[in-house]
Amino acid sequence: MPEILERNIHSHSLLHASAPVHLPDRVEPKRLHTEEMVLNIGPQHPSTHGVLRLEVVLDGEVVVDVIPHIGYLHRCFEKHAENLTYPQVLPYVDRMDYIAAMSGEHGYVTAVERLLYIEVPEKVEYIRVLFAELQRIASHLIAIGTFGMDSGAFTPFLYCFRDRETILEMFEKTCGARFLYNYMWVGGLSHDLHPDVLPMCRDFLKKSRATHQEINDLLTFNHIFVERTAGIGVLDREVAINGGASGPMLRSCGVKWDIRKDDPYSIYDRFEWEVAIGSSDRGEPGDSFNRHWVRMQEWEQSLNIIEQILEQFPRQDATDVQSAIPKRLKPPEGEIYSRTETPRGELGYYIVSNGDVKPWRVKVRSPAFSNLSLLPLLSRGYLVADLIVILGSIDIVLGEVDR
Amino acid sequence: MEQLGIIERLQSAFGETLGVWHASNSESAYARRMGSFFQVSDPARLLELAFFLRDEPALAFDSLLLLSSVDHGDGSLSVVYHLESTVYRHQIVLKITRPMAQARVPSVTSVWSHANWQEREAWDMMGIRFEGHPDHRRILLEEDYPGHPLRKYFKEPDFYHGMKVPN
Amino acid sequence: MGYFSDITRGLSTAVKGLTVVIRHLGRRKVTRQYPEPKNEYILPERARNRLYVNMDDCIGCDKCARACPVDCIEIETVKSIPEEDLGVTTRFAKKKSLWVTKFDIDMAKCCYCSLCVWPCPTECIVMTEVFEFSEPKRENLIYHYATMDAAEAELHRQNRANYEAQANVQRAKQAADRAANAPAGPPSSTPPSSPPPSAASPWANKGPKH
Amino acid sequence: MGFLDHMELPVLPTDKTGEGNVIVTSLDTLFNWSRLSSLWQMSFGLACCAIEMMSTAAAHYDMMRFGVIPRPSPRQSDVIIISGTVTLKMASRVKMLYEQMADPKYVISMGNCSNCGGPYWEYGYHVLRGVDRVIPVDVYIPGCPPRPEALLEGLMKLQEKVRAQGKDIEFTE
Repeated sequence: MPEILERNIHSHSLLHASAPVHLPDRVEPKRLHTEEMVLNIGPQHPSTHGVLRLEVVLDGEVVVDVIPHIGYLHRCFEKHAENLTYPQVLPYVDRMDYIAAMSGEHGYVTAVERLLYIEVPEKVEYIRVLFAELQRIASHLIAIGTFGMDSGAFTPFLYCFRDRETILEMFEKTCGARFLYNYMWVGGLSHDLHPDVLPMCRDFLKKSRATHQEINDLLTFNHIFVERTAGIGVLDREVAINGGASGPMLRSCGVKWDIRKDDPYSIYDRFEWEVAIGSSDRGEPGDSFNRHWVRMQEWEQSLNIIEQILEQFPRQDATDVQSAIPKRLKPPEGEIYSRTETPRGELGYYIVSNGDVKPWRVKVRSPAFSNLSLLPLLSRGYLVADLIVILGSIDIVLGEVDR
Repeated sequence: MEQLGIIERLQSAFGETLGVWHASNSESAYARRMGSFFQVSDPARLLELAFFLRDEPALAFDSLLLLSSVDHGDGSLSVVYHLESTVYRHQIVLKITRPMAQARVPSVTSVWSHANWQEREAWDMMGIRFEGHPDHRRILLEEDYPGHPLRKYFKEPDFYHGMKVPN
Repeated sequence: MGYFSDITRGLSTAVKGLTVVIRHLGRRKVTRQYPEPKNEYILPERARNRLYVNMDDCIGCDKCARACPVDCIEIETVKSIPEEDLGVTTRFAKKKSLWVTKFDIDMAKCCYCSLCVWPCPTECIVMTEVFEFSEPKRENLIYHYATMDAAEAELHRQNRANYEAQANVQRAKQAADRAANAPAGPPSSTPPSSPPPSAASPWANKGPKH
Repeated sequence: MGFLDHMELPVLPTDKTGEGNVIVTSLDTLFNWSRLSSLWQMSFGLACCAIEMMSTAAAHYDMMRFGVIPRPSPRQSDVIIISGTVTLKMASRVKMLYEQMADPKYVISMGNCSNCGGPYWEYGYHVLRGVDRVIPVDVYIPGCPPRPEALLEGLMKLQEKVRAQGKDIEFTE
């Protein structure tokens, strides 16, 4: 490593643990002394996925350090949660992780149900898991599409959004809203499944498998794309666990860790599927390509789960989906940390109740926040263009980072 | 390892005065596992305890799930640590309570680097100082924002940088 | 990887991707020509867009305003006097007893969560299919649903005030009569005063014990 | 012929009553027409509504049919769509971006958060209650988030407003 680079990294080191520096082979060792430069990216920048500001310290073209500045979308979720009753918090939960609103709702209602110890009807659980998995696909579609756009491919973006519309149509048929649903309520659902949804779902399964193959042909195995992403932004397994990475970010390092399998909630233990992890077929575990590849595999696994749901779905069950909703939501005094797996990783709710109708404290462990905090570690020593790819591969949602 | 076993282990290593175990009396097993917590009495020993929890081979708490802060409304603040071992798949919750005037706890960033941003957020939102934090700044709000908004008696400013804030 | 094999692989995968794009040429178009054939895409029957209040049915119970997480519904009511007949709600033949003098919904605050729709006892607040209502002025987004104007509202308020004043006078007279009729007896039980302020709940202002 | 049918050619004023200059009025009409047909949008997303804006730009709704092309720089754009919650930290940046745009410039406030703080108006200590406290807004689109069709409708309303500008016609509705 060039001397000056080492010094800079040391002086700018944000994290206490000594940061591993990966220098790709193609960066020539520098012999010429250049001034280091501070470059500001964002908060308005097409590739920051929202309102994120990055303060990048550059040495020529090489990233010496990245200081992310967040909070441009801090919408005070935790303050709102303290001032509203348990059911009223739900619309705000939607707006937190707005790309995967159903998954966020699933996490919140699971947490409150665990606090209250409510048993939900089986049919409700099936619909919830079905919608959570559809939402996972929809969210991954956005992640894949925008990641393609960050690395220079525009067409996958259009194809991904086209497929996402089909999913949104199913949601809209069922609950009336396109994007932010307020569908899963504590103890039940707001509406029963629309009769059209199950046939649409079966249709979608077929089409989505075809699209999966198309995106693979178009993007994943494209040599240019692989060259652009493989070996870029490598994350160590130990660093990932220590730094709080979760979801595809952690699994891409080769860690088989999925809350749906390891700390099962809802009815995920009834389905058979594989936890997707990163491999060294292309690139190495923990790099940008593997993060994308894990998302592609999870898409397929979600389709598998949906297929099993369609087989097992209790069609004859005429249970009212609102039957288990408590008239007055008043949990006993106590606290709980409940976690679920959203498309971005482990979404945890730490709810402290004082026996009132309003929660005393709701603290969210947002996966995107934890994943983004690893960005400086990931991008030191790479080029600026790689920084954009690394940021795209993390798949952040600023609403969830800032809450 | 069972949670009570972990506590026994801690108390045999650090003495009985380390803290008190508060068990949740909920019906569900999940709430008992994730709702019970260990109240650490002396914040000065937290760092030592954290290193022990991480490095002891039988415990191996290698992952900090969440670092949160609670304002109890009676002039005291708590910091809550949710820990998990990805090796043994067991969890434990630690809690430290401090009066608001002395809201200082040692930083655990050197143990789990995940704590870096979480502690900055706790400082930003709740006004808890973390001694020994490498980058002790606000994270979500601007540096000149008045007060720590998640405290229960926070009042939002009328004007901020010339913009009228309340409705 | 060698220089030439790199090129070959790049070209072959690019061609593979291009065939996908070319295959799309023959497919059905998905673009909805929004303003022209408006019925091309029909909104689902459960569509949740602009709120509508059927004031004929509204009984002014304030349940929707309390359910709203955003507090975008403002309702003011005046109690009717016994001589007034407000009619019944069409749906459940429920007798109305409150004049709704103000029913404002600020559509610019609403979060379209439909939490207000569920508790309504007469199903008079509904979410409609209308979504095209952008405005050049923000004030226009506050919808006033109350059917009466300010003068009428004031009239009802006056009526109620008069009625209550009369009732008070009557009650005072009755009490005086009773006092006059039974002067020797033990002091009649005092009218039930408001219950003593209950001891503040331990959690009224405090978090859970740690 | 599809293309010519959809082109909205400027209609020259036919009544020569002597009021107003015929040439200047027609020039105004021409300018307005060209402005409204190529409203280049600043691709600038803030929150949830930005995803709906992306959906509008994608295949199903195809915003480019209206001449709206996303530009990444404020210098090249005519309309800024404030799509999402404007926080106190972001407000100064939004104002700066607006000031960097070249005249004539238009502002569409998309979604309730930028209309008046939306769901966050009550307890949101870090939310600006309405982007109109910082920059002037031409069209308010309600919705949380608005459907893509609602955004297109707001765009068309803005086009109507542009068409009416510089004339005696009062822009109503």
